[in-house]
Formats: sequence, structure tokens, C-alpha cells
Amino acid sequence: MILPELIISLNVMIFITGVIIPLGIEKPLNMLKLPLISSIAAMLLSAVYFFCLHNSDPVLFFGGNFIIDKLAFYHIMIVNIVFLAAGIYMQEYFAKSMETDEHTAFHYRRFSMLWQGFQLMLIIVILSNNIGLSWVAMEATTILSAFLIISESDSLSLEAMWKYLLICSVGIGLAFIGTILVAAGGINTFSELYIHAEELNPKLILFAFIFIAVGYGTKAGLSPMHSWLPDAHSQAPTPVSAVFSGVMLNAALFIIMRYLPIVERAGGGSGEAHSILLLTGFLSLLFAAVFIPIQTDLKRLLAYCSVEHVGIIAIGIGLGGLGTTAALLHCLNHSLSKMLAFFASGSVIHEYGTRDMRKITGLMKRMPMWGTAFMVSMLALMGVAPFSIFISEFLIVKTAFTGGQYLLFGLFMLGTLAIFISMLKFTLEIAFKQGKPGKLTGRVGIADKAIIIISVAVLLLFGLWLPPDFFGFLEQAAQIIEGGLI
Amino acid sequence: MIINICLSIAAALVLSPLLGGIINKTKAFYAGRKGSPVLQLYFDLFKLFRKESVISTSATFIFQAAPAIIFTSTLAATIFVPFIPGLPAPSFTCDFILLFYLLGLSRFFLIISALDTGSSFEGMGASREAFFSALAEPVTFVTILTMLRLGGGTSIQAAFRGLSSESWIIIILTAVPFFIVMLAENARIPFDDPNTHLELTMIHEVMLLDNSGANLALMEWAASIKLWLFSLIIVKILLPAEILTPAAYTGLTILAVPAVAVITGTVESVMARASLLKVPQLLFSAGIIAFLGFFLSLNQFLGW
Amino acid sequence: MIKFKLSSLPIFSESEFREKALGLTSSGCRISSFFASAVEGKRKLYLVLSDDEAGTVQVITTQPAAVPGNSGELSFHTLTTENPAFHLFEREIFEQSGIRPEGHPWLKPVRYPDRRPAETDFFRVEGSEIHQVAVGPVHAGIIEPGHFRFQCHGETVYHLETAHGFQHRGIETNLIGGPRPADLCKIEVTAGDSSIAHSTAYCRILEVLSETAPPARAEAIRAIALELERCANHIGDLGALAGDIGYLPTSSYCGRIRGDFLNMSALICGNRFGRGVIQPGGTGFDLSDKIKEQLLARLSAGRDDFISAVSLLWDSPTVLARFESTGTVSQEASEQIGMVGPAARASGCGRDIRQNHPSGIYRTDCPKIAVSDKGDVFSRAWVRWLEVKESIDFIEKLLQGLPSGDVFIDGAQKPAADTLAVSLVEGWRGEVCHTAITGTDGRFSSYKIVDPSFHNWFGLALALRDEQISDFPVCNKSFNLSYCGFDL
Amino acid sequence: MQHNLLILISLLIILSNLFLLGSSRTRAMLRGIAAQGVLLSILPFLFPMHKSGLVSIIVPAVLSITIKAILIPYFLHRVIQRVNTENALNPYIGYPVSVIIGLLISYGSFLFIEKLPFSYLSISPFTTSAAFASILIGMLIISTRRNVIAQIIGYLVFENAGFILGISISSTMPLFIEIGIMLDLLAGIFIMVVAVSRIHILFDSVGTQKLERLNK
Repeated sequence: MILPELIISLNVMIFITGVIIPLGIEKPLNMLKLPLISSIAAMLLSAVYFFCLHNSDPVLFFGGNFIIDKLAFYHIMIVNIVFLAAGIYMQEYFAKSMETDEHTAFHYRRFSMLWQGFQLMLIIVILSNNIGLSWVAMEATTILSAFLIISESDSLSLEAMWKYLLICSVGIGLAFIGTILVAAGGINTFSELYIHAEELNPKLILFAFIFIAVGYGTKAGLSPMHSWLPDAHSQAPTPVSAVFSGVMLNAALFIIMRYLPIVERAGGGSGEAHSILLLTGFLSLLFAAVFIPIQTDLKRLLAYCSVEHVGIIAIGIGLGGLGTTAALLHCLNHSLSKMLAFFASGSVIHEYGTRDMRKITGLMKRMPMWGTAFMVSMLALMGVAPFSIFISEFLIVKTAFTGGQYLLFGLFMLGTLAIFISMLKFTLEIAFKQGKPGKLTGRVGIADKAIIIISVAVLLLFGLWLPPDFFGFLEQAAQIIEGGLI
Repeated sequence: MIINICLSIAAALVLSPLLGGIINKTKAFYAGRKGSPVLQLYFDLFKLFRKESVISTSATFIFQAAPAIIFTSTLAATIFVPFIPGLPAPSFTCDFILLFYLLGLSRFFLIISALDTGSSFEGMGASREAFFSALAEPVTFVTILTMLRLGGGTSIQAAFRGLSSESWIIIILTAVPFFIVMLAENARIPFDDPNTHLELTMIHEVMLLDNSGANLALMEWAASIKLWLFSLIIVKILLPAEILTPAAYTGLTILAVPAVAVITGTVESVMARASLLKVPQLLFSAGIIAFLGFFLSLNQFLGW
Repeated sequence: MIKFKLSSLPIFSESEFREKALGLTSSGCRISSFFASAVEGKRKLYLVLSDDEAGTVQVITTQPAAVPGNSGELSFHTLTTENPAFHLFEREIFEQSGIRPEGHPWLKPVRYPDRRPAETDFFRVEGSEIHQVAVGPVHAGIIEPGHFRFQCHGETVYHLETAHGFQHRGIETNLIGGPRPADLCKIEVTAGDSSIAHSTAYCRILEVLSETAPPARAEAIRAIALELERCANHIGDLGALAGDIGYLPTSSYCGRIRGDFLNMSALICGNRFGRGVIQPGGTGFDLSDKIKEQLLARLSAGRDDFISAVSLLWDSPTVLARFESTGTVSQEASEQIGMVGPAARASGCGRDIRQNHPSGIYRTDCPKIAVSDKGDVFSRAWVRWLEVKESIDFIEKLLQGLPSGDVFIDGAQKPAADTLAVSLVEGWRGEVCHTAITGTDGRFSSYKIVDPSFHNWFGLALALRDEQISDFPVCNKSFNLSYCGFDL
Repeated sequence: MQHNLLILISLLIILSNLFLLGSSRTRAMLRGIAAQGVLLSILPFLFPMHKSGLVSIIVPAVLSITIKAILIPYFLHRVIQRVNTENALNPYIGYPVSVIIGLLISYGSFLFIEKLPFSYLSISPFTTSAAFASILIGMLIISTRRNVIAQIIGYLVFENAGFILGISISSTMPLFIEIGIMLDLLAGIFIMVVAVSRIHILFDSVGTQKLERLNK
């Protein structure tokens, strides 16, 4: 089967040319077109291999170092969608900030190159079957994305970048130790490891998984190693915040998902690995519940909200069964709504000139379009009924309840409720509190309108009616995590 | 046993002034100079013994008695580290305490004789000496304990017996801190500068400022015997006795002790003297290494 | 160098003088010299202020008022309380002329303990655990005499007071009535290691007073001699610093290299300290092409030796640990007390006469000024290291582009009458300031020398504050101030 | 012989860790970490049983000596020169105390290493426990130092621990991944170094106390 190799090579080539071309471009706006073009190309390619491979078994290629299966495909889709949307949004966003900032072509060139490298590395993370390669690519995302944070170069973003760099490097270092311990047996691909899992030393693998969970969990923003996340997400330029929240956290969780069946199979299904995820998931939820009410910065609020949702995904996977499917669905829902929320807040912050939520009032009247987008995305993030996050959260709660884990159920409800109340208060004040009169000139381009409308539509659609084919696809992907198909 | 004691004392008396000469020659080599003759200290001692002592009017009998006490107690300490293996040597339970307490006695008299002169410089030197030796003492005892732990006895002989080529890791972790202690106890760089003329920075030399003639000679001689003793202990740590015949071992020792002096001279040449504030840190590092050795000896990791 | 007709110098009233002095010193001017002089029986105060930014020198004068009830005694209101840089100058004025600075906080004699009725005890820190340590005037090494009194608490120094005057020779009084041919020899030994700096300053006074300009070749040779002196002394000090911390390699190599540089001076004039090179109106010696070639060869060898010997210092972590953060003088303190020379530049005050008040060859070309900002022993050593390298380059440049022509022009021996002249030279230790006043007969009625040590001794005291007493030798060496230059 | 060498290297690694914990001067720390890099590059030769072929021994050794002992210390040296870092930044835990903690950590890892599930994999418990102690000591340095360069060096200690573990217990990574790991490290340090110069330009200091404005 030569096809996947060809497609992946093409994909890599696209990004490599994408990284090289900006060197020859002078106009900043043109440099920013490139990420968009390569995202579209990547999107088309992934569509191609979806049609070729969506019904087949997992495909190994490049000497078994890469794999495409449903789980990987699903995540690739999320990566491509978010990057595409962010690529579109970016055009308007930087065009606006170009009017005021004194950034040189150098900044935009660097941004364009790093952005595409970042996307490529995320795709490699997801397609990798080799545990070492996963690690290398994950570490590379840290390195490449560090400078995306300080595109708006001021002291706070520099501080955020430093924390991101240091904490994530240490986290990834821990994951490295875990990776080595897993590879100690002499096998270093996920698929082989799963096949030979029963021959592995269960204690060793569990011990290694702790390192892996903490390590990649750091990058995923799971508590207690999440402290870089609010800083980096809030200080980065909005498109970067969107891909951090929407994609990078998922990708880090994705590696943990890859390890999960191996650990469980090695341990004879003892469920210890799941418990670790449950624990960190609840810790994250708790942290978010404590810190969200005291926020004043809009983007920090969204960042803590990411901690919450990553926690929820971890809880879903930790619960297993239907919870895993729900968690996968939650990945997409969260990415879409968080992306939209960041886009909206980015525009709002730009127009109001402040990130202090106490100073942003009367949004619905002053910026109707972005206001609506903001309202919808915030409501979705809170888990309000007609939107899709409600469905995924509901499924997770249901899993906990039907599984008889009432304590977990109670804790989950308590945490989400606390977050719901404080976020609702913030959202309502921003949207409807009497503010200064007069509309703001926030332009909304055609592309922006399209993003808003499509995202809202998908969020609503999945909330009201989940296509059975899609759900079936998700269930099959979840089976991989559960240890069924590989 | 008497023979061995006599030999130890004789070797210490005769050979010890050589070490200072070797150190100075080494330093001169690194500094690109010719340097004073290796036997310079012998000449100095000879000269000083022929001179009369001038004694400050403010000094009491302590000042006059101190040189003799310092000299004899330092010399007495040497008998516990026999020069020739194989022959019976004085050895009893916890004799290492006596050894270091004899050195302590000489230090005590050095300090009070310095204070006795009433000079402000010598007072400062005495207080520094007291402070730093208090820091060096625990390190010494930890290294001895490490060796005793391996040797399974409680005397110095047992301590040296315990070391073998098997336990080379312990040997390193004992010899290095002991070497640092040696530099501190014998007023070498980086702890003290034996060549300086700056009263305000000296430790050991400043305490001898008021001594002259035979008294000064005794003090200098005692200092070189102390250096000899410490070098000999280091050689004994580094060269486990079991590997050679007594004769060969003795020969090797005679070569190795000057080698320690050469190493000391090298250290003095490549390092600057540390600020007095840093001296506790240096001794602290020595202590850390000594403790590492002690921990390793506790668990017998060597069997791994 | 600059001169003023005495009649053109306005005499301010005391309050005007005070206002002007404080105003100028607070707006960037530095006290180069402050002294009392009796011209035609009227005792006046002369304050020489140099403005480093503008490169100008000003002189303001006043006539102090008589003390009521005591017709013979004069007094003025002290300026020390407003600006600490006046402290030592006022004490000196009181000692030399008897004009009392009223309200001076510590009116102790500077050199002669018995000349005036005054406080002679040392400043004492009270407390039962405070002890005093007295060092000198006779020291253990071969150094000049000076007394140091430390107020210590354990090993920590709370205060250091220096006492001088053990080798005063009365140079300033000796010069009155000059110029005489023998005076140059006295000037050359004002501070023996700064012969060139002092003799240049003296010759410039004579030249400006007689309006003779030395030929360009002479100016170049003067600069070469001055920079050689700087190199030799800095190298010697770097070696001595290494010796003080027991780092023998650099110490012994630098001792030799210093000799090499002294021998280069000897190559020019036959004397290792450059005696006789500088003459009023030019130089006493010319550089033949052979000597020039020889100098160039020796310089490049000397530079290699110097760099390899001193690099050992910077490569040795124990040396750096010993130097860094030892004996720190902050930039603020350095500005306040008016420090000069490498010590000031090590504290971040980039003042250098060669750049700020250039004369001679320095008007057209000037080595790069080395500045460091920590103010510790390391910085003072580092500044010297940079200066030596710069100076060697500068000497090479001068040698290669040596102007042709004579090295001497006659006529500098007849100063104008009734004139005040100031000359500033950057010696290796810092600013050397000579001020001369001529009487109606064209002879010196007053001659004032300020050696850089005069400005800097108090800096050493500040460097020692809250430091270990065992750090004194290395701090002292990093300043390496002159005793006889102070005592005069 | 090989066994003894392993013990010696482990011991030197532990001592260099303690040295790093105890030194306040960033330049001294730099020497310590470069020395560690040299020690690491000897290790691949001592675990030949894990490797197939000479290339897979030499490549990691050469990479480690060029990257860990030469390139990274060089970057850091350059940045230290540029930022003129202040040494007297009081750490959260004093130097002597952190050395004692480091000593106890090292001793503890000797004691407990046999109880950990991977001890059976290694032929030299000495090396493994040295690596394990390095992980903790690296984290200790990162979390207690206020100087960003010291933090980078702590991170390097931590990375070195991973390298030692990798060499001593597993070897199945394809060569291209080992190269990738090293290049990642190099790039990461390079980015950190660039960040440090920016921090220095913006804050005029490389202390972390000015990097504490973002919290909550």
C-alpha cells in the first residue's frame, strides 16, 4: 500500500515548502496567506485519505513508524479544521493589528514559518506509531510554538513564553523518561507494544505511565502541571491561543490515549491507568472551578476554561466505555467552541482596547455579530442545552451515573455547576450590562462571518442531532483507546 | 613496637622539613621561577636555632612554654601512623581520638600563646584558627568513621586495614575530603597563604609573629611535622597495605609522600586563595564528599 | 591647561561663592583643586572646578571674612555639610593657611598633627563588641608608610580611617619663588611612580604661562612616556593583586613584564621611571628610528606576555570568586566623593582627562576609555586590563605615526606675571591637577598640586565598609594609592 | 573494569550534581554541566550489549559530546557574557541546604532504586540511581533558583538523567529518533537562550523575581 506514504509525504512537503517560501516574500500580508494555503492543502489531502481509508483497518507505513487509524484520522481532522479556521481569522486579525503595531516583516515571516512548522509537528505527533517519534515531535511543538507566544512582544508575553518553555520542557522531559521505560523491553511502536503487552512487566509499564501521564499531561494542561497554560493562552496572539486550546492540548492527550490500552492490557485490565486519568481530570476540574470565579482577564478566563475541558476529556477517558466516545466527541466540540470563543474575544479585545472583563460591557449592542458569536460560544462552553458540548458532557455524566460511580457523578456536577454560575455571570455582564452607547467599528469580513456561522451551525447541529454514522465512527475510534481494534 | 615508634618519630623529625621545600619548589615551577632550594627549611631551622629568642614584655610563661608543648604533642601524634607496615605499632581502642586530640592540644597552645601576646593581629589569627578547625574536625572524623566502618575495628590500624583495592570508591571519597582537610589544617591555599606578608589576611603565620629564634624554629618544625603526618595518612589511605611486601610498601611511601607535596603545590599554584567568608563553604563541600563516602560504606554497595 | 589673568578673576563675596560653588558642583562640575593662597598679603580661596561634559575648567575665588574679635584669623562657612567632596580640601586649607571652615564636621589635620589646635583622635565606633585594629605606619612589606585604623566588629569593618603625613617633604612651599631648573626634579618625585604625569603637568603650567607650544613630535613622545608609565604600573598592580590572593603564576609573570615596560621607558631616556623625559618646552630625548623599531618589537612581545599572563586571572574561577563583589564602591558614592581615575571608571564614572580635557596629542587622538560598572575589586582590575591593552595599541599608533621635527622649543622658562594657570593630566592613577599663581615678578607665589590619591583615599575607606578586614589588602592594592603623592 | 568505570562515572555525575547545587556562580555551573556532558559521552561505550553495531554506539557518543559538552555550554557561555548575569540571586533554598538535600536525594536513590520496577533492567544500579537522583536534583535546581540561566542548567541536568536512563536500560530507539532527541534538546536550549537575552533586554535582569507578574 503505497498511498498513505505518498499522501503523508505530500503533506510534509507542503509544509516544508510553506516554511521555506516566506524567506522569499517581502509583504507581510502575503506571508500570512501561506499558512492559510497550506492548511487548505492539508485539509484536501486529509479528505483524500479519508475517502481511501475510512473503512479499512489501521494502516502502518514507513517501516511501521507511522499509523493511520480512525483515532488518528479523527484528530487529524480536528487539527486541520482549527488550523484552517485560525488561518482564515488570522488574515483579518493581523491586518487590523498591522495598522497599530510596528512589527516588521521579520516578525511576520517568523510567525508564518513557525506556524506551519507547528502544524506539521502536530500532524506528525498524531500519525506517529513510534513512541520515540511521538516524543520528538511533541517536544518540537513546544520549541516551535514558544516564539508564537511572543509575537506581541511585551514583558508579560515574554514571561508567559518563559514559563511555557520551561514547564513544558520539564514535563516533556518526564514523558521522555516514561518513554524510555516503556521502550526498555525492546519494543518501540504503539501497535507492537499493544500486541505484546501481556509479556511486558506490568509494574514497570504502570510506573512508566505515571511519568507519561504527568509529562504529556503537562503539555495537555492537566493539573497540577497546568500553571503555564493560563499565562501562555492569555498572552499569545488570538489565533495562537485558538490553536493552543483547540489542538495542542488534544494532541498531548492523544498520546496518552495511545498508551492507555497498552498499560491496561499489560496490567490485565486493572484500571489503574484509568484511575490516574480520572484523578488528574478531577484535579483540573477543581482547579478551574476555584480559579474561574476570580478572573478579570477575558483570555485568562478562557484559558482556565480550557483546563476545565481538558479535565472533562480526561475524566471521560478515565471512565471508559461510553465515556471514551463522549470524550472524543468532546474533543471536537471543545475545539470548535473554544476556537470561536477565542476569535470573538480577540476581536472584542481589539475593539475595546482592554482585556479587563469589568470594562467590556454592552457587547451585544456595540458589536452584534461578534457579540453573538461570543454569547453562543460561551454558552456552549458552559454546557448549555442546545449546543453539542451539552451532549458530550451529558454522556460522560451518564457513564458515571450508570456505572454506579455516584461520588464521581456528584463531584463532576458540583465542579461544572460552579463554573457554570461564574461564567454565566461574566458572560451576561459582558453581553448585556449597560455600557457606553454607540457601535464599534469592528469590521466583520465575509470569511469571519463564514467561520462564525459554520461553527455555530455545527455546534447546534451536533447538539440537536448527532449523525449516527459519525457517532459510529467515534465509537470505533473509542474502541482503539478501549483496546479493541489495532 | 619501640623500634616502630622510634622509626616514626625519626622519619617525622628528619624528613618533614623536606615537604615544605618540595611544595615551594613546585610553586616556583608553576610561577616560572627558579625558587628557593628544596632544603631551605633545614637551613632556616638551623639558622633559627642559633639565634636568641626575643620575648615580648607583655607575654607570660604560656607564651614561652607553648612552642615546646606544641612541638612535642605534634611529634607524639606521629607514632600512631607507623611508617613501616608489618612491625607492631601502638594501637588501642579509639586511638584515633587521641591522635587528633594531640593535634588539638598543640592547636590549643598555639591559640592561647597567640592570644597571650596581646597583639590584635594575633588575636584575629587565633579566632580564625579556632573557627576553621572547628569546621574541619567533623570532616576528619567522618572520613575516619568511613574507614572504620569498612575495617570493622576501632583503631587507626583497623581503619587502614579496612581499605583495599576492592573499596577504591571509598578510598577516593575518603582521600579527597581528607586532602581538603589537610590543606585547611596546614594553612595552605585556598585556606591560608603561607607566603603572604599581609597580617590582616593571615591565619597560621600571624600567630607566630611574636616568636623568634629557637621558639620560632620549634613552631615551624611542628608545623612541618603536622604536614608530614597528614600527608602520611593520605598516602596510607590511597595505598592499601595488603597489596605489597612491607619493604616495597615502605619504599613506595617514601616516594608517595613527596608526591602529595607536589600535588599540594600544584593545587596552590592553580588556585587563588579564597575569601575567608568562603572557607566554611569549602570545608562544607569536603564534608559533603566525606558523607557521601560514609553513606556508601554503610550500605556496602561495593558488593553490587 | 588654561590660564586666567588674576585681575580678570572676579572675587565673589562669601555667600555668592558658596552659592556658585554648590550650584556648579551639583550641576556636573568636579572639584579639581581647592586651596588658599596669599597674593599681596590677601589670603584668598581658589576653587578649581572642571566640567567633564563640557571639557571646561573654571576658577572661582573668594576672600574669607575675619573672625569677629580675632583680627588675625579668617573663616568661611564650610561646604562639606552640603557636598562631601569638599571634606578633605577644607581640612587641608585649615591646616595650611589657618582659614577655618566653620561648622566642618571633622576638622582633623591632614598631614601635620601638631600644626593647628584640632581634633587628632580617630573616629570611633562605640560599642562593647567593637574593637579597633591599628595597622602601620610601618608595614610588613616594602611599601610606603601610612596608618590605617579599623573599627571592627569581629571580622567586619564598620569604618576605616587613614592617617597620612609620614613623608611630607614640603614640595609645594619649595616651589614658591620658582621656576628654577631644579624644580623639575622635585616634581618628578612628587609621586615616584607618576613622574611623567606630574612633570607633564608642571611643564604644561610653564608652557601655558609663557605661551610656548611644544613641537608635535615632543607631544607624541610625552604621550608615549605617559602611556608607558600607565602600562607599567597597571601591570605591576595586576600582578600584585594576584600575589595578594596567592595566585602565583600571574603574580610573578606580571612582576617581570612590569620590568619590561619600565625598561622601555629606560630605552627612551635611560631611566626606568622616565625621569628627564619631560622638559618645559618639549622633551629631553628624541626617539631615533632604531629606538623606535626596538620599542615596537618590545611592545608587541610585551603585549603577548601581558595578555597570556593576565588571561590566567580571568580564566580562573577561584580568582574571579575572590575579586567579584569584594570592596564595592557604588557609582553614587564615587560621584559624591569625587573619585577619579581607574577607580572611578570601575564604578561606572567614565571620566578621563585624556578624553574630557585633552591636551597635547590627545586633542587629535585618544585611546578608548575603559569603564566597568560593578565598582568592586574585579572591576578595578578589569579596567586596568582594558586600559593596558588600549595604551599599548595607542603607543604603537603613536610610534608608527611619529611626527617629524624638533622635540624642544626654548622660552618656556619665563612665565607671565599675575596669572593663574591650571593644568590637568590623566596619570595612571587618575587626574593630576597642578595650579600655579604668579606674582608681579613672574615668579610662583603659590603652587598647588593635587594628586589623584587625594581624591581617592576616602574611596578606599568606603570600599571597606561592611567588608571583611581580611579583604583590606586586596582592596588596598586594587586602588594602589600613593602615600607620598598625598603627603607632598 | 567496565563495572568499575560505570561506578566511577556515576559517582562523578552525582558529585557534579552536588557541585551544581552548591555553586552560586553561573560560570561555575556552566563548567559543571559541560563536565557532565563529557561524562555522558563515555557511557554509550560502557553499555555495548544494548547496541547493535559500532555506529549506534558512536553516534550517540559523538552527538552527546558535541551538543552537551560543547555547543550548549557555548550558547550559554555567550548568553552569560551578554547578559552579565548577577550571581547573587538568593535561591529559594540556600546553597548549603540544597547540597544537603541533594546528598540525601542521592543516598535515597541508592537505597530505593532496587525497589523501583525497572531496576532489574539495568546492569548497573549505580548508574540508574545516579540518573534517578539527577531527575530529582534537576527539578530541585529548576524550582529553587531565581536565575533563569541556573534554571536552564537545572533543565539540562534533568535531560541528562533521561539520557543516562536511555543508555543504561534501553536502546531500541532507531538512530534517527536518537538524533531527533538530541536536536530537539539543542533547539530547545537555543530557544531558551534567545529568550534569556530577550528577558535581559526587557527586564535588565535575568532574575525570575521580575517574571512573577502573571499569577492567579
